[in-house]
Amino acid sequence: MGFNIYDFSGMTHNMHLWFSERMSPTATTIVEWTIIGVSYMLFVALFGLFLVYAERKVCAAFQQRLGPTRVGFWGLLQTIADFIKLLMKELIMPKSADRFLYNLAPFIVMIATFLAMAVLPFAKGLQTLDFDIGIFYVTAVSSVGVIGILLAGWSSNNKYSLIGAMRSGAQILSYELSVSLSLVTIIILAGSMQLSVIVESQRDSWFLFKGHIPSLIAFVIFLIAGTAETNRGPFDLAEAESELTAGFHTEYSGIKFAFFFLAEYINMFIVSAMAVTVFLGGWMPLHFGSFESFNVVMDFIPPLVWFFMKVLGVIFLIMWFKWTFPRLRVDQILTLEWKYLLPINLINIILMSLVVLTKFHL
Amino acid sequence: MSEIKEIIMHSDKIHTDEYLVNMGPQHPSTHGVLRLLVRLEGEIVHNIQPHVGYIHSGIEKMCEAISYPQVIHLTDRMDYLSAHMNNEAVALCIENALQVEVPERVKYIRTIMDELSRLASHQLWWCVMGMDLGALTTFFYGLRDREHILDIFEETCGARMTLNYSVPGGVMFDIHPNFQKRVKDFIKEFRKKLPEYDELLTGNVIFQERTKNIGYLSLEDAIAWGVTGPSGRGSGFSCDVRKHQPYSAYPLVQFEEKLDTKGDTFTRYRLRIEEMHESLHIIEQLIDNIPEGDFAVKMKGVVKLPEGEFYQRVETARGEFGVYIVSDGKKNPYRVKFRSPGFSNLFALNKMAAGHKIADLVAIMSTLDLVIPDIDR
Amino acid sequence: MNALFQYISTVFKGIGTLLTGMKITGKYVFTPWKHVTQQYPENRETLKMFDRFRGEVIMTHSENNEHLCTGCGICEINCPNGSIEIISKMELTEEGKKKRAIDQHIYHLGMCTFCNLCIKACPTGAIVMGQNFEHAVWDRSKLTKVLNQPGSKIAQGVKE
Amino acid sequence: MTNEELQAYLAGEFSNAEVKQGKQYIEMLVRAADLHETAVQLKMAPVLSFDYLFCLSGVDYPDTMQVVYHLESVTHRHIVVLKVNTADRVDPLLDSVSDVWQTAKYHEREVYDLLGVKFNNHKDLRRLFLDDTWGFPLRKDYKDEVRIVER
Repeated sequence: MGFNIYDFSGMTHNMHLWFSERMSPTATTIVEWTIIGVSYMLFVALFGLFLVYAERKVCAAFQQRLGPTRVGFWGLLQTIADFIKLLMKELIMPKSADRFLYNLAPFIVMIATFLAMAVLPFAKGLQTLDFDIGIFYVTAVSSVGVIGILLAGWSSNNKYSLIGAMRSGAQILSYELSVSLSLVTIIILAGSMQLSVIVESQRDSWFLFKGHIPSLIAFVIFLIAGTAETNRGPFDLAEAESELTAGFHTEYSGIKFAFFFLAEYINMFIVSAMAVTVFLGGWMPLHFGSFESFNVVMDFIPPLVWFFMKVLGVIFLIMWFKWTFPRLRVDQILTLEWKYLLPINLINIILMSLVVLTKFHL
Repeated sequence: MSEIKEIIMHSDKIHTDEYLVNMGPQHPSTHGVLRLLVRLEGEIVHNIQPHVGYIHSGIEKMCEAISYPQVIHLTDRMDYLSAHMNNEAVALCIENALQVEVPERVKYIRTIMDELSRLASHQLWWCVMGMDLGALTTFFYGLRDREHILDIFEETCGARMTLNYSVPGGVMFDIHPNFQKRVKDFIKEFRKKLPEYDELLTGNVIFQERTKNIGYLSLEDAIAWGVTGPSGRGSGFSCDVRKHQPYSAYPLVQFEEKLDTKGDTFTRYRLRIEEMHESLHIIEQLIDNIPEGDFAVKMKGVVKLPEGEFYQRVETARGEFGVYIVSDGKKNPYRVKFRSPGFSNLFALNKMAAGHKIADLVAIMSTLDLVIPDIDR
Repeated sequence: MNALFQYISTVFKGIGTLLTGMKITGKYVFTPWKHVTQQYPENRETLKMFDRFRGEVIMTHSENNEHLCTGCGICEINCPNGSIEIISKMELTEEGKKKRAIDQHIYHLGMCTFCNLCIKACPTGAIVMGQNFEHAVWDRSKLTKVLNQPGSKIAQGVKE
Repeated sequence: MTNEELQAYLAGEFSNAEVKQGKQYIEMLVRAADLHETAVQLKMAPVLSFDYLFCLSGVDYPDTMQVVYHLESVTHRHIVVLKVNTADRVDPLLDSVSDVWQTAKYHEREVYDLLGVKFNNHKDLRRLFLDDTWGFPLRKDYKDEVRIVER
């Protein structure tokens, strides 16, 4: 079992062989699934907690504050303490809520999040599923989450929740379009929907630079629409706390609330990871055509570090949006999508096709 | 329940698409314990019924049992953001009744304090306005700058919000030796920070879209509903008491009454920002010229007003504040009535917000700048 | 064509204003050492309230355990919410005359609104405002205080 | 119009009313029956046009309830204080002016809530701050042994 921080495919292959030698094929599959499942759950829990901490620190810095400082060094244990508190809290259910749907909703949101994580390439060979329709799969499963939000809003038997859920439904259905179309722009450039292929073809230059202006526009649109997809930043109408107290999760408490909360942060990670994979070269290091020595130094940094550095950069950008802009109104959010993002996106696809047809990108 | 039945009975016909939402008494954007019974169709607001009284503390009844200097200290607790203006209103009313001429120095100090209170109140309003619209960072920038004013208050008056600084015949203490320097430092600092407010929020395209052409209030409605302060002036209602019935040192300073006729949320917002500039301008004119003299005239130990009725209007940060004192010659007032600006402003909300969306209702409520104890008293 | 031009300029103007806003917040996020937070229990040593700060009513005592209070009760009359109660006693002076003196100056901190009216009214300047602001206690009865120290006397030469 | 002219004009126009110069403003005491008509005239007459009601207060006098209307004209900038006494102190009744000045709608509700003055033709006369079981706290004979501590 060789361990290579630059290429994980050998390691995973050896692991598979090691299990196959000792067990029946069925048992191997089950063991491998378990390992993958546990590692994803650990990742989601730990990275989610880290993101919550990061958000609080970053938001504090934006607001000239210090953020959490009491629990642990620099408040590092703050989110863990919060999480323990949430675990111990009583689960309250409204009297006339729809019991089954009310309990189901947080799991649907969480499942959608886990499904989308399956295809993300963290590093070379560190990818659970490598579909040839990877991008299509991500856009498909990430919109399942809205069903959970709608269920939560409907089953809570609360008017604020219902308004929030309806807003969220309208919003995510429209912005799904922009996300997909901006990804289509890049699919035209890459010629494949398989995420590993997309990353591999950015070896010499990232698509953000390769595709000239069309891919820059697509990147901006993806960031806007992606922020909207995660119900964050200026698009947090579904839980607009000054209007709807807490929107769709008003009636949720304890660990069920934590599920929604965690899902929001992990969704932010997924959107950032998609942006990184598709536009910023995934785990590929930054290369400049002729600076050989520079490229060698960049190659020395492991791909996993590259990936997370880029992801955290994009997450910081998304946080920057949230802590600067006022919230949009529900009709404006649809105006922005249908009158601005969609037409620009369609023109952008034509531009990108022209770029590809004229081989301008090579 | 009976209220809901009543509303259904009052409406012209039963709308099956409509539903009622109770915004408050515990709701993040009602800024206290205000309850709005909102009739909605989808996202559209059809009718708003404000229900007040959740923090009614019977100040008017209490005033009938206490002496005049003690009445002043209770007014701190109504509109706690413009506490000094409320103090001053009662103090001026007593001085008028007793025909006491206060020294020039007192007038200057009071006017500077007024404008500082107005600035502090508008800063808090600005941060809350941003927060209601979802821009949470504004909250901390506003409070950061307000802290300087509160420090000035604390150094001179001993308290940060419930100042109780005006007393019949003058002010409670002379200004602190550091006062002038601190105020000048603050003005210098805040002149730099005010453009940031504009860049962060006013110019923002989302903010403009959210506020322009929303919550229109016509001039006729503003007058009929008695909407005063920047909210009324946004509709073109010239209602600045500082201009029309000047008191303290306002006759001596140059300032503009900011008026606009557009009457929408953005205009009300912009006027408040401009008022901050004006307030800085007023303070700048006065701060270097505070005349020497006593900070209070000697009053009798027990203040007794002559028999009769006295009324005093002042301009607080929210609008026109009035004190109506009926005296029967004893040491405590026979009847005190406070005309609070928030009370009149709140009930014009239905006029402005009907037909708009819930998000607009929140924005409109923010520009009315409500302080709930001011409404309930 | 004009409409198209307008459309494009709206988009760019909008993005421009958004970037202006991000510039302001960005300015602060990259200078995190300029934060305005005060870390309260840690800065207890350096935290000094202004000398006029109205924290609580205290009675000053000299080193001989003498105060200036004559027990006249003016502060009690001036207090708007009855937080001061004066319990006076009759004392024999050296000449053998009966004289009113303070027995207990009771101060209910829990009812006080820190309006400064008692201090302003006090004819001898016996009570002043203290700068202490950490008033939290576990038991509400602890908020009722006796301001004159046990065994204290009125200073010589203080007249009503 | 100067203050004296206004006083003379008001005295001439409203013969049933008692017009005098008060300590600060011109005061005008009208009979309860004339209240609504006077209010309409004060607002509608172009030379008067008292369109801004800035304060409406009720006062409990030993033998009567008085409701005081502070009026200002936005165009002419003159002020008049309109006063009206009710016939009965215990069960006072007046005409509503909420159709003349909209803001009176809620001010009258406040007066009703705290003093028990009922207003005819008021569309929505309910308690404002307190609930229905309370007495009228601003009346001088209001007793509340639990909440009011006499010193």
